[in-house]
Amino acid sequence: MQFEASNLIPVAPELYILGLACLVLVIDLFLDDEQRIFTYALTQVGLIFAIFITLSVGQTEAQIVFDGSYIRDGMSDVLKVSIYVITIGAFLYSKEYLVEHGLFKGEYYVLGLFAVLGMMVMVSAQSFLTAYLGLELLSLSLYALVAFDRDSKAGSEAAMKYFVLGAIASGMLLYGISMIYGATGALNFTTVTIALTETGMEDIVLVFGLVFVVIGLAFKLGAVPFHMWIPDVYHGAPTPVAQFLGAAPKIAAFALAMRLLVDGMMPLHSDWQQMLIILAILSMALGNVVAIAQTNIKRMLAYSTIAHVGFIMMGILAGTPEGYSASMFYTIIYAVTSLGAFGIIILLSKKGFEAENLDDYKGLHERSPWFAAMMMLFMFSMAGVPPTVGFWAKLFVLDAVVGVELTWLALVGVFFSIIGAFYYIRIIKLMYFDKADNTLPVVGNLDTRIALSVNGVLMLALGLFPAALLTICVRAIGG
Amino acid sequence: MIALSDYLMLGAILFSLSIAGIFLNRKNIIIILMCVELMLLAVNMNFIAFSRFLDDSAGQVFVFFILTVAAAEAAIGLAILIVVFRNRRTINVADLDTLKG
Amino acid sequence: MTPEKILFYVFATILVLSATMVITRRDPVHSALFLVLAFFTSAILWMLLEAEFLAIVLVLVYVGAVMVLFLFVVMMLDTNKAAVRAGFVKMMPVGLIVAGVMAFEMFLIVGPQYFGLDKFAMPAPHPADYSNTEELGRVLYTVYMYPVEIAAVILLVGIIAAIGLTMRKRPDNKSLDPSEQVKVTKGPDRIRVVKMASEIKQEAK
Amino acid sequence: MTADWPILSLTIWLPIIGGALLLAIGDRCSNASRWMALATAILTFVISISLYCGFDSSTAQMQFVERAPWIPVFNVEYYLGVDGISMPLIILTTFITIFVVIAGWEVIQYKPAMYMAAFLIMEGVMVGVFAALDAMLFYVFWETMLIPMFLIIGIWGGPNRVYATIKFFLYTFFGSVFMLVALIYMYFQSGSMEILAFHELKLGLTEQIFIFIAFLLAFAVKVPMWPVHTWLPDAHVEAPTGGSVILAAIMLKIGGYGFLRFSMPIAPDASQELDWLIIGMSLIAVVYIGFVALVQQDMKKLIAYSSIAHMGFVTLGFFIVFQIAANSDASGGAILGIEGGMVQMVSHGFISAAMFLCVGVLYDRMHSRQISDYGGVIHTMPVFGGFMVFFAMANAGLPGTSGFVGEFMVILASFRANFWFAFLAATTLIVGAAYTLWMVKRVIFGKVVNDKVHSLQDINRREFIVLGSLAVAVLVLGLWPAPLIEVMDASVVSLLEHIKVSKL
Repeated sequence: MQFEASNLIPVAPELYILGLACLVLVIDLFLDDEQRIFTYALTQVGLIFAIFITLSVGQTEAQIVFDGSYIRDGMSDVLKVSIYVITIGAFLYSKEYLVEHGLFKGEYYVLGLFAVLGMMVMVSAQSFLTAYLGLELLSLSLYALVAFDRDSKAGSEAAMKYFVLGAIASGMLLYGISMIYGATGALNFTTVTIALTETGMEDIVLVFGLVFVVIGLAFKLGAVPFHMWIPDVYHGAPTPVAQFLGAAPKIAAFALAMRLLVDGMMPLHSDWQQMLIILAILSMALGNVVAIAQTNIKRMLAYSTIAHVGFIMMGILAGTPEGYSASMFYTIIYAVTSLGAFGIIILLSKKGFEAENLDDYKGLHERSPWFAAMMMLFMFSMAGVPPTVGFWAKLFVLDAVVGVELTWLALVGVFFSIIGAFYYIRIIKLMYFDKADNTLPVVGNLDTRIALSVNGVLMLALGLFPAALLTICVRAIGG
Repeated sequence: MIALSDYLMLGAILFSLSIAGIFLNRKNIIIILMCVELMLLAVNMNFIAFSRFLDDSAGQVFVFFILTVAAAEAAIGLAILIVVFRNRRTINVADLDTLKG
Repeated sequence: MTPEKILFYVFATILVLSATMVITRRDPVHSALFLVLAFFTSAILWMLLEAEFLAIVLVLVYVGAVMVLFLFVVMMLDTNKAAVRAGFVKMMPVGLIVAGVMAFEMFLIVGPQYFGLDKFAMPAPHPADYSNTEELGRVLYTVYMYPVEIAAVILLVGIIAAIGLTMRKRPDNKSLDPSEQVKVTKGPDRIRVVKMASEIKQEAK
Repeated sequence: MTADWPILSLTIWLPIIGGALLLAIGDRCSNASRWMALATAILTFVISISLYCGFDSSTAQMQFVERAPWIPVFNVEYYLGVDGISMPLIILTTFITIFVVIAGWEVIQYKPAMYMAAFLIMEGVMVGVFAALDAMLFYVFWETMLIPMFLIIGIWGGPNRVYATIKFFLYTFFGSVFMLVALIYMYFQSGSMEILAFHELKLGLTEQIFIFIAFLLAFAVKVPMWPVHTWLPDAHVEAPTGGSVILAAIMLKIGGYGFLRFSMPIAPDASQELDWLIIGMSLIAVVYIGFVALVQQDMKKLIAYSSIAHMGFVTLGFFIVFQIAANSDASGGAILGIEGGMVQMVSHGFISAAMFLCVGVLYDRMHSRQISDYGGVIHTMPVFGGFMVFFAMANAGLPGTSGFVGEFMVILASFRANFWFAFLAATTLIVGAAYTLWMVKRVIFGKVVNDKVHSLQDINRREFIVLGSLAVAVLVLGLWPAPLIEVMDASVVSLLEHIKVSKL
């Protein structure tokens, strides 16, 4: 291969984020604790700038560079921009919390930026190798972030569980990849797809490899029965980390599933469709049912994530462009919603007090009508009640599923979302119908309050005008 | 002649042993981490065998990267283990029960 | 039985046995040492597959660095062996059944039916002047340039994370800081010049 | 002039925006917020009146149509329009809302601005349900309606409000999501989300039956039909007076409207096949629930059960047409059935609202809904007693009141189908008279039972205006129902023509 400088243009966003992370790393060394705010500001400004870079290198047609390791297409552009936006939001919410809990350190932002880089690599992966490396870059950064509060027993324990299960999942994924490689002789998705259509290889070997790949993916997505780590990690990790972890990596996990299953192994669609159907039903069932029993809101949101993952998989398994764009829409909306829900937890948590029990939300309406209303919007959006945007997300996925003659699956999906509605409206019940245990006013920094307000109003605004974002998703997939 | 299937079966045995090890040593994180290394070894065995029999260097390159990542992973895993130990003075999984819900 | 085949079976047996020991030993140190043995035998098997470079890397990187790190941690963290063994016997049947079933199913797939010599013939050995290292090196820095860069970032993250998680300034640290020592100036840091009268007058009696 | 203005959009969005403004102002100046709510409600009513004035009753076409693309990728449009079936219901909604606002004037002291805002938003959303001609738009309004009602019952309701409101929410949510799947399914069959396109859609009998059952789940819960009615008594008892009024007067009608707009025209053959089911459930509601009402000790519960029985008439009137069509070709009876159901819906809107307001008047003074706590109210509250007796008569179907017209038309239609249906339906006139009048007797007449009743104040001017206006409405509709029947005639005839044609 001849080196061409023009190859670097599509990867400009990755190069930029890498440079930014290194810059933040080095500059942070020279700052005192009082000047740490500068690290934060640099990270945020840098991420905003990344949006423009990504948009400016974006084109309509897909570009594959580095001998088929890297792809830049509509989907990768949209997903990268949403990853930046969600990361900016997560950093915005987390600042106050980190300062109060003595966690306001440069490494937080450095690791966060490396996680973003890992997600970008996943989003743009065009071979099993890059997909794996991006996944590991993301996972390693996240393991460290979960253990970031070094003096927290729960945090380190969660990190340990996350690490062990994550490593096992990587092993499974790799074993699957090795079988696919053996059967097709290639690592690069384009070649693999060609080989899969032409190969005379026995189908069972491919399915065997596929099983391991899907198990690995299910681990990373957090689908039942490979979900054990999610509640513990959400519960144990520092709240801002749980917030970040629950939002942005979902987008990357969606991208990984798309790249591996759709770009890489579309000829095996009927096989992985069966597997995803089982995983999706189990996830929706277990996630929604077990969430009802939770008394800790972080664990409840963890189980709700599992249920939402089931819905995301329903869109992918449809195997049509409508399904992919519906899933993409769903993932982005879910990420934004869960960002806001965790934002409320962060807002209410103060030094030495985590607002993580459901009872802490009693009478929030009395203490702060505005933020109670925001939380209500997040909850209704997660439950999929119009006019919030969560409804459209569910609708488009259901639509895609009905479109491939799986109406029964759509019925299963709506059935479990009714069960899900129960625990979401329980939060609303606590906030609005119960008396507050304490009547302290809710205080928070101006930036957190503005971010939360924008986030909440977005639920409603996107619910009334979902067309723009949906069109973007449809174009990203189709174009 | 040694057939490809011989290597693959060897890999399969190693993989199964590592899974069994994870099951058996659920209480001991250090051994679980070693089992993960064993699992990666099984994967590497597969890749190298395929690479040889397909006469394609991509498999070996993949192994190279797996080794690199595994090194970084081991570093982070052991660092987390030390953090856990500092906080709780134990790495016995049965004692890690803060997170129950 | 060709010599190759004998080599393969001997080392494969050692590999499987040492892997078994890894998961059944009571003492983590023993497990780690058996893992080292497993890596060594694997390296030899990889030699048989003409992957010399990786065989060496496995010994250097894995045995030389990673396993040493493991041993380090095992020694550092004094674990209660009895406690960590609890449940081992209880889990034994389950573990064996899972592993047995899994291995059996995997054999059905990866066995000679699909991957026998009739399906994949042994390729001709490489010529004597063939260099596996050169071959890998050439593609690593051309075709796989992008993954190499990512791998570098992953290692960087490993460093940052490991340092960030474990390094801490102890308040009771008694170590010396040479840079501080060098910085001392002759003036007020080291000696204090006390002005005093040259002679103390004797009180006249 | 009327053609130029987007009247439907105004009717929908004016109260919603007014409600949002009220929320923004909050309770800093609660009196101003009350006046603002009232002004918004009256203005909305005035605007909606122009729907009636500009309505062309000679055609079954959709009128006041507004169309704009909403989600182009998905063919979802912002598509509004009314015909003779939906227009009266819209005016009923805007009319009743005014009284709900007035009824909550003094009683609601806890966060009045939010209370008023919830009702105004609710009003806009309900009008949206009636006006939507795009299935997705309909569904969005339909579900959104749950949110304000959920909060109204939960925040301002009685002691057991949390249980009642969650039950209400989950029941209705459960019913409606299956309708959503049916809508999506039809979208794939027709490629469009227009309700009118669904009407023309050719569907096989099995498909129709599945779709019909999906719709039935949604609408039967809303109406509510036996056996999925159990949420209603709970919700009514716990809801504040305004909530009960809206629930009984309008939300129940949305279920009936759904049958006319969706189930019957989209799945006529399935409706034909399954009409025995609906008729059976309606008759059980009419007869059995009537007896259940008889034994109630709680006034609100009694009226709630009476609502279920009266709504049974509505569904009976709608589905009897398939029996009539089977018996003879005369469409006269069929028209009578549907129009009777419609008149019953509007009339029940007035009467149930008035009955709940009456109970509200008593409850505000005595803080009890138990019949046994009352007696001899007429001695201390003569004017109120008069109103209560009048509305009770109307509820029992006294000729001359609106309650009589609808029931009479439905019973007449039933005779064309089957004597026994008519007989069973007619028994309700007796049972209905029994439970309503018995309640009135115990509450209003007799001796003054206790000191509390003795010290009651008669209704004030505000309450008089509310009850008086409703009484006029009940009388006018009872004596001269022609205007209402005229506007819906063309639409009902066209609906009947449509459902007679098999889609198979």
